[in-house]
Amino acid sequence: MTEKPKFAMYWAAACGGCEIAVLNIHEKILDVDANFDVVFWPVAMDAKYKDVEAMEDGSILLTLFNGGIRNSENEHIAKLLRQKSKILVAFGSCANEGCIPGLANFTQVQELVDTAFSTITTDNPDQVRPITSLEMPEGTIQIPTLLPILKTLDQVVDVDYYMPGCPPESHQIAAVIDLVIQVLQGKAELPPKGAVIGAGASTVCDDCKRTRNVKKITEFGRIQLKHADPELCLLEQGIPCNGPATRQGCGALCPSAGAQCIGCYGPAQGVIDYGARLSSAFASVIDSKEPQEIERILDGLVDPAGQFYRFNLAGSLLKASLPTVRSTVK
Amino acid sequence: MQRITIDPITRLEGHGKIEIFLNEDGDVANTYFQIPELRGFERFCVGRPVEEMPLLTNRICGVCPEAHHMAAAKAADAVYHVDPPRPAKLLRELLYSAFYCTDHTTHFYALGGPDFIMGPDAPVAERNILGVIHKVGLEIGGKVIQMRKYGHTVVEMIGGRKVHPCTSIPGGLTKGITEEKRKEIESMGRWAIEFAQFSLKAFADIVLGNKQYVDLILGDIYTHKTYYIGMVDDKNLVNFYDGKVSVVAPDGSRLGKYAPSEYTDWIAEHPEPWTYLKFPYLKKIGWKGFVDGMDSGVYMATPLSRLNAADGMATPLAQAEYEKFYQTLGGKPVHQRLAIHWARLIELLYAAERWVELVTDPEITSPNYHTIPTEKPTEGIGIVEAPRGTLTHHYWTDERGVVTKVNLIVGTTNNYAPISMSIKKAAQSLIKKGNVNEGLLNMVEMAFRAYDPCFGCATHSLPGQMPLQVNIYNANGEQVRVMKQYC
Amino acid sequence: MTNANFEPVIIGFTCNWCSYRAADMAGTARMKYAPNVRLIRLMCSGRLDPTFIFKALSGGADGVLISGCHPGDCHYIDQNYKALRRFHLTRRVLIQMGMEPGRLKLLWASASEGAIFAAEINKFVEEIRQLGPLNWKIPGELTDIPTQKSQVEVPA
Amino acid sequence: MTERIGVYVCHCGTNIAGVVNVAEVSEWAGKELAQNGVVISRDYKFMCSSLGQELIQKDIQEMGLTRVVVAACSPHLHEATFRTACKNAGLNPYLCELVSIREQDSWVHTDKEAATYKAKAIISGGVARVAHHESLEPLRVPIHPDTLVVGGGIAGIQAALEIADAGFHVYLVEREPSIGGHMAQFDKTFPTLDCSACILTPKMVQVGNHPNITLLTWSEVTKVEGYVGSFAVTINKKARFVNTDLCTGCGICWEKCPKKVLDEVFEAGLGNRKAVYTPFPQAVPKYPVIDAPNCTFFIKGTCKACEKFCPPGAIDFNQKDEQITIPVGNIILATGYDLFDVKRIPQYGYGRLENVFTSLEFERLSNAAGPTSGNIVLRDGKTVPKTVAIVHCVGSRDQNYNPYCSAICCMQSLKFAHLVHERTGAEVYNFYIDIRTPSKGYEEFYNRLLEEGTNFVRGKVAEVSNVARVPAEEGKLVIQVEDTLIGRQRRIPVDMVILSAGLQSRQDSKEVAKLFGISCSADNWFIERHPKLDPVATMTDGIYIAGCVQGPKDIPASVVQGAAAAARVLGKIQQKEISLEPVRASINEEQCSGCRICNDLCPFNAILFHEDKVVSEVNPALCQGCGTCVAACPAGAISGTGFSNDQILSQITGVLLLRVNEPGFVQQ
Repeated sequence: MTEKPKFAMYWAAACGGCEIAVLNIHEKILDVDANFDVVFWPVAMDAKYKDVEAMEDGSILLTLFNGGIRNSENEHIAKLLRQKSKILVAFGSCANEGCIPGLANFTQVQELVDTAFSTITTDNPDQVRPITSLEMPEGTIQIPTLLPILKTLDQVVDVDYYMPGCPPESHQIAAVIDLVIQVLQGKAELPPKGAVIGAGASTVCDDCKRTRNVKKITEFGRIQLKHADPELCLLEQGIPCNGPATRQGCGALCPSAGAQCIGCYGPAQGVIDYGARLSSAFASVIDSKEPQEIERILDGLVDPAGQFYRFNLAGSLLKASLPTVRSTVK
Repeated sequence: MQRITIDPITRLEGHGKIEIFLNEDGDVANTYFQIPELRGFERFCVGRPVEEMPLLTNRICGVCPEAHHMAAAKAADAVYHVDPPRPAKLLRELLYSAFYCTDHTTHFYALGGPDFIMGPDAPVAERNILGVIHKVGLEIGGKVIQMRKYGHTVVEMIGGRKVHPCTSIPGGLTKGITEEKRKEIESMGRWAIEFAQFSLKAFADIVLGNKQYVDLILGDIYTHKTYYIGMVDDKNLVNFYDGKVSVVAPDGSRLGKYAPSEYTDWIAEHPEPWTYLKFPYLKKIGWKGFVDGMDSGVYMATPLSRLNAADGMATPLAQAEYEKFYQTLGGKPVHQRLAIHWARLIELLYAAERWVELVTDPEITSPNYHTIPTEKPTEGIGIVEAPRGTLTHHYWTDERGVVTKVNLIVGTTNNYAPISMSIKKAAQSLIKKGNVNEGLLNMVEMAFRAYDPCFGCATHSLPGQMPLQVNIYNANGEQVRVMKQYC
Repeated sequence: MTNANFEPVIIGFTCNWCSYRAADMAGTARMKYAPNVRLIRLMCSGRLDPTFIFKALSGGADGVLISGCHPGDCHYIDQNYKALRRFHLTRRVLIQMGMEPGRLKLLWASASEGAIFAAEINKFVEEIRQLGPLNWKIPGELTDIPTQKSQVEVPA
Repeated sequence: MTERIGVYVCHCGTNIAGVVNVAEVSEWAGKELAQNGVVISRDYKFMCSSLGQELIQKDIQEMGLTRVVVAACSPHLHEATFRTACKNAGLNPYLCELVSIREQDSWVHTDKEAATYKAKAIISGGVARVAHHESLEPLRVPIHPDTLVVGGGIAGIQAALEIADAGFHVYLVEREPSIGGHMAQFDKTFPTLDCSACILTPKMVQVGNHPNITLLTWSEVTKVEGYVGSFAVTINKKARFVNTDLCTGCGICWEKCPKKVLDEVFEAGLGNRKAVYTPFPQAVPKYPVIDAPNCTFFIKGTCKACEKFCPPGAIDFNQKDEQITIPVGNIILATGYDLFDVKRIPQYGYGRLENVFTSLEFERLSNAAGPTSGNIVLRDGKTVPKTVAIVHCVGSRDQNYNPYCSAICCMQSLKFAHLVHERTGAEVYNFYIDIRTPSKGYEEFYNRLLEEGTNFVRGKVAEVSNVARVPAEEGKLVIQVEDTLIGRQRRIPVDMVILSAGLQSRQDSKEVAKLFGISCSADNWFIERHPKLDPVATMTDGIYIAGCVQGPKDIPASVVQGAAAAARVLGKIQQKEISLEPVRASINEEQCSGCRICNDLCPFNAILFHEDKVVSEVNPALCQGCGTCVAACPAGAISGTGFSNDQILSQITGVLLLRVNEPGFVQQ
């Protein structure tokens, strides 16, 4: 038979959950092995980097790229894989929108380091900080510099498809792999470039079994401070559930498990700024016309920016807090 | 002075980078094991509501999110001074035991195991899970997959999701389990016990049956006489979810046990300017640099540490293996790092037994899985045993329960110093006269792969692999050879 | 640049029925005000999507004005209250994002309040001038952010 | 960029060109905005002139423009003009965008450079926006020929008759037992002093007999569904306990009824009526109602005198309220006003000092058909006052009560003064702030009063008391007032005080507004679509307002509005179907997950939720295009034609184009 198409998976600034999610397709992983020549997959196998370099541009058919762009390293490899891959997929929340690590964009990078090196258990009288290029007796050793802000994959290279989720649900991954295999066998068409794959067009509410009524928020509550009604829409109970704005695809796992949706599947089809949308929705159904009362109700949302940009600060219009953005300009 | 860069170390979760400096004779002068990134969870978790910590810190590591979820949940309980009802604790530990089975399986068969099963100097391309499957046969592949599937199924049943569970909140859980789910979980648990026994047998056949490997394990290359810590229950038996942390000296004597609230009296972290990761050590002993022995505060927290730090296992089959383990390796404590692989399998068996124990508890299906906190939130500490070491989360909040300060000492971090030492020692004994090949390099990697280090966790940094590159320079600093290996 | 010769650019969202007509009225009455505001007409302040605000701020504006009918006078009955609610929440978000709250202004202006509209714009422009440029915009390509090259080089 | 955009910059003589460098702007747009699709950019003296329009049309046809941007005056002035121009040239009118560089630029700025710069910026915004415009077709909705008129006062009566006479059916709903409204309570009408009843009754009778009018008195609207052209209105017909098919209105029932009830409504508490009654003799319809709460039978279970004596046996104690639902195409609201409650001004003593009267009480007092048969006497019912004080602006033009002028009090007070004078020859004092007599014949009437020797004191009355300081004040009511013309405090003893109470909106006007989906002003008067150019329409298509419900006004003005509203309705009916602005919201079913955030946001009830499909849907005919739901939908499933996200977001980018390209931008 002719040479199998090449498959690659790479993690940049990721937690590894995406890899686990892929491993969690279980037997399907053997289909991948059967249909693809896995040339490159750090977590699961060894491979020669020089081989990847040596490959012709575009010789990798499919690359699943997960993780955000935290340092020059990530950025460099993103560019390399873009060059080598026919189809580059932003895989998982980090690559799509920055995910939880993107919350770092609320603060300047130096603060991150300072905090870590001055915790209660850190014995650091000399205020030691990591130095990116250090002269040791044996020679100079270096560590990469962190970028001022965490970036999403498409802020660095051109992306063909987006696959959201933290991590993408395994059944969605399996479906996408099936699709690609079908395409290889000429049984299916690839979606248009730029499409979101492995997810639906609507929102988590679509899969949420809870009963929903007209919304009127008189109070925002905290999930641990009440026994929430398991049958009723959490938002109607004042629990800030991100389901209404979050793309369908997970099957409403968290709400069905009694927890509020925290928005890991990112914005729904055609939404430009997830946080703006969600805050607009929440605010619109606040049941008051009095500024003071509105403020009182909003006091119940103890961390609005975190609530609305938990997963996609890096991918939002504002990208990062003002001081952080300004720190990028020198 | 020659220099070798191993960048990154492969088949561990996250980053790692090794600088090896050779002297004029081409022998190893020094090594630096660097963690090139830092994510700053301690900073950006500030300002978030404490009930989100189990969801946010999940994302420190997607390989062991359950560990962070649990530590965070326990810390959040403490912040609210609320004690979850027994059923909630049972459910959390049940989830956690199932997770342990999955995680230890993954490591043994996909990450650490290949070194043994394929042999340390086997061709790079074969030293991976697929290689293992090809060698041991599809049957084992199927079993490994089955084990991981079962583990994640239970995690999803209780935790709501396979990866990054979401159900733990201050005071307990957002949901319980039904009787039919319980039955499913029980049958899976019983299968897990068989699988654990099967794995121990495989280890016995492939590794213990192979003199070369046994020598490798018992050999001095991979031996350090350090302190060991691990969580134990009130009978001083290994427990992953709750209890006190037992600290054992290189000579096997117990230095003491500390409760979560006391961790700052016991643990401190030493910074070095050439890495983003800090080096924890025993405060009472003090930081003496990268040395072992009674006077050095360097300690290890791994499956082996837990076994060393405890008086035994809480379940019968595991207890039997526990005894066999120390008989074979010549009594407690065991200092040989490669024994961690074996210890891990014993823990796998314990976790499986514990799984069945918990799922058959009459209270497990009780609807009483959440206590509403009534106290004013202040400060709290949560400790669990992550597969890769003792995991400590410490939060301070304002009166609304919004986080104002965070401290995290994560599984692998505990082992940063010993890993560095192992690397140096391995390098010193394996690299002579500037003679380096991939097999040797891999044996250097084996030194730390045994710890199953997860630098995703460790650095709370944004992990992600970097190319492994070995640069060899001659005494004049001219590059005479470049070896690059990806991941 | 110093604030003195800094000319802020402000995006103003107006409701078709009140504030936009107030602007028209200011015009017909030849009232003079600062040329720094660019008005964008919406049918109602209730149409105001915070996305527009963030788009403006991240797109180079130094401040954003939201204006609509007085409470109770909305031509769509009470949609301006929805704008009010969004304003309060959006302001909280922006403050958390480190922005000076003064850069977001809510102004109720009826069709007859051209003078008030003009005066408020002048006031706002001065306030923004004092605050200086916002610069909530990452210059050029994100990839242009200068970073130290890591030691792992890929031979070309 | 596939669009071919034409930019047309207007000089408006020197109005724009005087401040904005029009040539430079148009040249800039042609060059700099070429990459945004601009293929031609022109400037012209008067774009709105026929020549200017031809210029645009020529380009559309010859250059195949697909979008047009006109930079000129406010869209509120000439948007229609240029849209029509495009339409005539074969371009969909909604593909034209107006940029206001006059009202919002040249007229308000003096710095030519800055004004020119701003013009460029906002034109660039317009260009960016128009590229995302879509061709729109107005919505066609059929009009049901029937009309609902709510309120049987003079405004409602006028409106109903106009429409009925034009040959279309009208439902006239009145909550009282009879139509007629306040006007029926008056004796004379200013300034002509013709008898109110004499001019009103014939119209009432006309209504009562009109084949095209269904008169529903003692009824109230309880529910309004649907939209312009096809409303479904539910009306509650309160139980009358009189079978109107049998009743002849002979009046024997109320003669025989033993139960006297104080008439708070029509007689303003000055007279009595029976428990079964018609408010007044000329009531239309002629059928009485039984006032159940006061009827002995309903209280004690015995009596039935009325039933016993009723010749046709029309009394029916078992009658129940009846709900009917009628289809109508248009609705006219003429629900009138309430009188200001003078008790709210305690220092004027009403209720405490018995000879202090309200204007309405005086109307009844002076009415030949009233409780005193038109004799103006004190509360004792016999004493004729020798001096009478009439206080203007009671509760009006007063920050503590109603800031506005009630429009009718001056003339009403003058009328009172005249009647007192004529009937009693008493000395009359009018206390006023300003005399306002703006309509035809009003000023003349004022002069007539002056000649009659009425005393006019310019000053706001401080207090009405019965505490005498000098013998002359004994047993009198004393008016304490600062006469601002002579600048002195004065105390004037009188026998009778008439408080000319102001007008206010009905106390339930808010609920009524919500019921019909229209809006109220701060004073709860219903808001017209435009205060000058569209005074009887509302923001809700198909709903019109007439009379005092829109604000205080006198009878002629109310009649005018009644007729005007009728004319508007007739116009609609004649069109058979109407076209609605296609600026509407719509929900993409694929993307909607039925979270129901939007459901309660629409004041026009245009959003309905389908339980079965679990999606929400916008009814385009009900939607007014405010876009609130578009902005609120967290799923981005709702889009608004005419003001889409794409259009607004690209307009933002457009206006910021220059800012971003500024040298030195993003410098700290």
